[in-house]
Amino acid sequence: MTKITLGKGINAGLRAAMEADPKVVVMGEDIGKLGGVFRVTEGLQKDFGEDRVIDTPLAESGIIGTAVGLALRGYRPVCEIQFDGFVFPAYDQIINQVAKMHFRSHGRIRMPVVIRIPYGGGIGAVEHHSESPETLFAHVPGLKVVSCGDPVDAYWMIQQAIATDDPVVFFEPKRRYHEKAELDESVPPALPLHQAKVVREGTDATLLCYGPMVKTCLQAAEAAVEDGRQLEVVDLRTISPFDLPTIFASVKKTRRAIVVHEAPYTLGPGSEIAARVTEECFYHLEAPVLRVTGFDTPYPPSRMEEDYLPDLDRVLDGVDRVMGY
Amino acid sequence: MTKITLGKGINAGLRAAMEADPKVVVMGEDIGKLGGVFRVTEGLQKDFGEDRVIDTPLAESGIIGTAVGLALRGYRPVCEIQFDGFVFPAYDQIINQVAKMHFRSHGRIRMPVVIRIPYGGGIGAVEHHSESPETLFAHVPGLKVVSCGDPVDAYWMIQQAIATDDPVVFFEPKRRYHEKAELDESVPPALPLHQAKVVREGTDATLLCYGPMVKTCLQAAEAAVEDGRQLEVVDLRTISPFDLPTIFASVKKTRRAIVVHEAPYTLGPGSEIAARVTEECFYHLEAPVLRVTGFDTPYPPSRMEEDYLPDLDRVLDGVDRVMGY
Amino acid sequence: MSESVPGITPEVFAPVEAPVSPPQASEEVEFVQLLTPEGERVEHPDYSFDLDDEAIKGFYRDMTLVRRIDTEATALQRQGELGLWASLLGQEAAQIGSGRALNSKDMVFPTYREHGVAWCQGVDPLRLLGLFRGVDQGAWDPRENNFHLYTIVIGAQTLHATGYAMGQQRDHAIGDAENGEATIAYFGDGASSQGDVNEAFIWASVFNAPVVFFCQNNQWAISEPIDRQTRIPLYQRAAGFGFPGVRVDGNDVLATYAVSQQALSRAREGSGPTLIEAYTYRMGAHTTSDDPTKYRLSEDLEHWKLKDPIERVRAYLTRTAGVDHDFFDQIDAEADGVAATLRAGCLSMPEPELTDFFDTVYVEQTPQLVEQKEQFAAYAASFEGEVR
Amino acid sequence: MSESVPGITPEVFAPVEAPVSPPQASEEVEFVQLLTPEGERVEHPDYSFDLDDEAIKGFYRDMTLVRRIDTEATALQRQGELGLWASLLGQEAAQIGSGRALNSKDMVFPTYREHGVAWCQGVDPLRLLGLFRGVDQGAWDPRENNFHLYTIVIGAQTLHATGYAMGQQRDHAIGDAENGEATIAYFGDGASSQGDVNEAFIWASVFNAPVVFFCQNNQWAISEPIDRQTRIPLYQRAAGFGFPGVRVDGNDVLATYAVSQQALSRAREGSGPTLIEAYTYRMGAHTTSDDPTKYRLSEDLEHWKLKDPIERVRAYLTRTAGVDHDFFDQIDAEADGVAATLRAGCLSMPEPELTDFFDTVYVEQTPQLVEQKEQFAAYAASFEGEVR
Ligand SMILES: Cc1ncc(C[n+]2csc(CCOP(=O)(O)OP(=O)(O)O)c2C)c(N)n1
Ligand SMILES: Cc1ncc(C[n+]2csc(CCOP(=O)(O)OP(=O)(O)O)c2C)c(N)n1
Ligand SMILES: [Mg+2]
Ligand SMILES: [Mg+2]
Repeated sequence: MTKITLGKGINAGLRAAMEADPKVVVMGEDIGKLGGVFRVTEGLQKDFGEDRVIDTPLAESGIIGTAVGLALRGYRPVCEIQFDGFVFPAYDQIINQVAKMHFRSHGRIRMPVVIRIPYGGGIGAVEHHSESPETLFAHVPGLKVVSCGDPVDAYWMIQQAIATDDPVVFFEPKRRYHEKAELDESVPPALPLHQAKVVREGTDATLLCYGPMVKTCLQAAEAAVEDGRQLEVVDLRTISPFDLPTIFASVKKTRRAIVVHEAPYTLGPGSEIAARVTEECFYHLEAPVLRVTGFDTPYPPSRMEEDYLPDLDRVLDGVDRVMGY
Repeated sequence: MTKITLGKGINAGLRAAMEADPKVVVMGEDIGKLGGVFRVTEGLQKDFGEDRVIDTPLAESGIIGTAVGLALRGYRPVCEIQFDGFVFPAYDQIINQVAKMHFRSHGRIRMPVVIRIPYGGGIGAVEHHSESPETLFAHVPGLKVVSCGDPVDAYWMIQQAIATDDPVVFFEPKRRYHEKAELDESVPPALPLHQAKVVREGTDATLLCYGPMVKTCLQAAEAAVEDGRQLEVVDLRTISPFDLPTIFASVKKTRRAIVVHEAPYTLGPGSEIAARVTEECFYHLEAPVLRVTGFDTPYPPSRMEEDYLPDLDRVLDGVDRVMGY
Repeated sequence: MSESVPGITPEVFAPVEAPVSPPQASEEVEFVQLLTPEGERVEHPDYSFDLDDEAIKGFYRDMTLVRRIDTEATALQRQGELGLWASLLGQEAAQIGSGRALNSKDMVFPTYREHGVAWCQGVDPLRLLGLFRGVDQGAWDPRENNFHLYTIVIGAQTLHATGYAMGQQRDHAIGDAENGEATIAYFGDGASSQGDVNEAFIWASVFNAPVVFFCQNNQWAISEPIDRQTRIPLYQRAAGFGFPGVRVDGNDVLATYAVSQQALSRAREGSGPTLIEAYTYRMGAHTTSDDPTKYRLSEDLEHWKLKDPIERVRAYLTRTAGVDHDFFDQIDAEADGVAATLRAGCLSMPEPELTDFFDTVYVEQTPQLVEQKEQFAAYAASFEGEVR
Repeated sequence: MSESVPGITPEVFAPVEAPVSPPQASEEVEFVQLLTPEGERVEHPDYSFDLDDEAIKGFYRDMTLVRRIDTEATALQRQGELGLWASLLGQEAAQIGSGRALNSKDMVFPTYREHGVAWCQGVDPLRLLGLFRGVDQGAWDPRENNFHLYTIVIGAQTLHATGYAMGQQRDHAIGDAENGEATIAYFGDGASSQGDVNEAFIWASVFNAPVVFFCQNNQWAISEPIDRQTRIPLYQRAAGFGFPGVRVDGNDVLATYAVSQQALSRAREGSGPTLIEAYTYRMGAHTTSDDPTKYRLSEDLEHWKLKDPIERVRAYLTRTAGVDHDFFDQIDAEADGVAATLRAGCLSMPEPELTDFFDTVYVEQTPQLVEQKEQFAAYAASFEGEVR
């Protein structure tokens, strides 16, 4: 058992993956000596060399485009995008190449590329450093999209993402990098990569969340007890594909659901979940699926992010609304 | 009254906008002498000169990035992206610059940029030439997204898009470029840009569609009469923002709705519409909002596109399902 | 370059210091040439052609066959058997010269027009048609032929090539000119404007990757002439990134072979990237959907016809190498055979089924796609027997 | 460049023909210099400084004040008043020299570090702080100061600048070196690798746009040294695109002025783009969040301290121009005043309200955002009086 943070969990997971498979290479801006701006790759270049931990020129399309070539050569590149807002210069390579190569080749080519993106707000940063663009990947066939909500998942999920032969966009909740937990590396991961987990059981309504919002929702569920409400909290973990059976089972039980994410409301992941849950649980629902999310504005200057981001109170307000039907 | 095609409608609309305002410039690949690969800009360079109808180097990020600069200088650039699948090299400039400039400047700067994208399938083309990426723009705060479904709308909507001071992504249903209609330029446009229109009245269920699917849904509604069903067809016209009042009014009347689009299912525009309609019309709905859409695969080789794309039969199949609740 | 922004009064454009006018087809262009349009061998101080006449006969055969394949594919498109075709007409020497300079371990990243290079790599021409017929998106195995799938998004493959070359470095697969491996990336003059291509130059240079950038400057990017992309010769771009660039007569198969050979050797040895600009001309339309009469003069075409890549080799073989009619007749007969096989193969290509395409989105299939596939299959089955 | 891919056995990397090692700080670097680190005036065949000592005193004042502003902002960050600060320390000469070469109608597109250029354009330094404090994203009007908003996405502004310059062409606003307009785009050495920057070079060259690309090569892109971006001097990049490039001593304000002046004149006259590489050094951390001890040696810093841009002007003014202590004391006092005003302004910046930010997403507001705004306002009001 070791005490790790979420950031260190990913670091340890990367290290384990690199030790297990010499074809795993890590690439990105400032990931070498500096260990990345969040220190997630700290120590890796020292131990695995500049050949496997590659400080790249400053160009995201180049990072992903060369990763495609390395993957075609049999490597398993793990690319770091420094912040959420800087993935877009690479978007064409991700959407048109990484996502489609397996399909284009009718299954002959595999693209085991992991794209790590520290995402979300709450760290007081300037523009482009606090965004939640997961819809822009989850809508795209050919990509898988996941996000870890706690340090133990961070450790295992990054390894599972690297091990899969499909491309995975791996969203890291940057403001949770310092969350701590106990990790026992000898216990195999409890769940496969694309399965959601019920992190708190409840009966009155289900909070569906992932990444940075898992902690927020757990706190909200704790607080709701005072109001006599037992909320179930589901950490989705996988955004593409969604683990629908787990979601449906919980909602059929509680008959009410709220999706919570930092991403903007319109066409955020919550829209798909709401639509699916409604279709599948139409006769079970006591209320429409509600959403507590970021607003449909660009991410605001950081002095306002507390108001922009869903927090305990906004979640509880959503619970009030959903219970009001 | 003149008979025009949808493609000629846009051409005429561009011409009218350029005549009305010398600050309107048109830019893109092959739009000059060739008149664009779909001839939508035919004749414009001859009449307005190479200064206002600019054949650009072959680089989409450059097209949008320089359009931003031209807009900052007081111009109103209309950019042509040759095909849907080629917009992604420009995605960063669209998402991070075009969409956010007004917000970033707290309203001081305006970005009257129109991005024209011929989109959708059905023309037997090779990869990247048949996609429907509207979600990837409609999810982004700061952009407006529209699509025209008939020649008369094509003529007016392009002018309205150019006239607005917000950036507009203008999706042109390429397989409908040759659809014909009568246009009377002297009659002002019936609707503002961001309003949906009921193109066929009905009572049993509402088909919500836009762009290339308007014609398909109208045909389906016609065919449904044989089954004794009166379908209402709403041409959304605007995808961001949605015209929710028109949508809600129709669904509250018919109590059943199907969203039809070519874009993939998961997180397609239909997901948001389904979620909103459910929330607003919860007690009116006889059935969940269903979706008839492209599948969650990359666009397939064209010999299969007839099966991939929603057609009359798939829409009617959806109608059967929604009536079955 | 006042012509580039007409409508702006010319006097505000003083002449710039850097050279501006792209070379005109009618002017003499500086490039490496080893065989003149008239079929005469010439020498070049830095590049020599060291193969014998048998090899040249081989090149003749290659060029003739790929041109025949190309013609047949165009015909198939006209007859509705293909949705589209991108012709290589006029670019045979650029493709065969560079393609034949490849070793068996070198890797190729093509655009959508490299039918000649595909031929050199042993890709069955029939396999090229699927993409254009709309039944697949490239039905060859890139690993079998060391020939990657066609890439339609302009320039994207140059980064793939560079990454692949970085993989060759990491595999210690470079070392000497014979046994080392190299990667070659093809792209067009238009592509040179894409950010990706320039990033590939940077990557290749910074990591000294074993990659050859082979630009076929066929003077046109659909309707846009080369001066929309650059105001100086394209090969000079490389110098700005710190690696060598060279312009070769792209219609001279001996020269494209020699220049490619040298660049590939440099790469295999570990001396890093080279940019080759093969100066050529797109004799046909951009694709079968295009109408070049809208934007270019027929005189240009006539001018370039005199520089035909195949004719000059035939002239050389006839006049200098003493090759007789039999040889040419035999190749023509072979070409007819190849074309007939191609046509027959095209006509008998199996029709694809959408249901087969749900399983190759992911390696590890998702429950959602299984469901969509099943629903679609059930739906399609409900029409069985009916004509939809 | 075997050092760039360590771990690969060196013998597979034969030396490349093109130059490989980027100049080291300790080596002598070729550039335009008009004032040595010791404060001595030197002449250059192509560039001359034609202003008098009063102007040099002005530059001294500018540099001193912006350094003081920078120091104060760093202090404010340390005290929690700013979330972040990107220091210009060491780059004052590059920014003031180029900034003072601008005419009133020239337009500037900065990155996030051009506080010195902002100063030259008359932007109130307090306005720069909002972005870093997290209350706004740049609270100046770009049109008032001809100084665009800071752009954080690396390189994106170079295309904006080029488009703006194309607008200047279309407005017939170029013509002669005095009355014509030009645009200047600032960017870093790291940015030179972005596709956008290279596309901007292509656009500017093809359209001969009146834009000056001003690259502050401060040797670092966060933790990455310049050899991660290029293996030859950056200014040479321009030649590959067909326009002039020049490297200037970025710590020499006379030289950066003279070189910028000439490039801007060329642009204003209609002679097209120039790339200027101002060879300088980032004396501080990348931003206040950065820890440079992780990746660079303190010796380097010591070496560069000897080339300080302000010290050499002070030496010149004292030794050659006979400026006495009073002048320097007066500037120091002025700097303290500017700093105090800045600090006071920062501390009294109004706290922004999220409700004000729903109305500037669009010019024509959407019903959805009105609804979200109203809901949020009602929700926020429900906490009135409570401490959330
Ligand atoms: C990113 C992107 N933008 C636009 C297109 C459409 N398009 C296809 S080919 C072409 C011209 C390419 O010219 P060039 O690079 O010179 O190659 P050539 O066709 O002449 O061989 C264009 C604009 C595309 N395929 N990809
Ligand atoms: C597209 C993009 N990728 C990554 C970043 C993160 N980032 C901010 S500054 C920087 C380094 C920039 O280096 P350089 O261009 O040399 O400018 P300098 O900071 O040295 O002035 C990086 C990688 C960014 N802002 N934008
Ligand atoms: Mg070309
Ligand atoms: Mg730098």
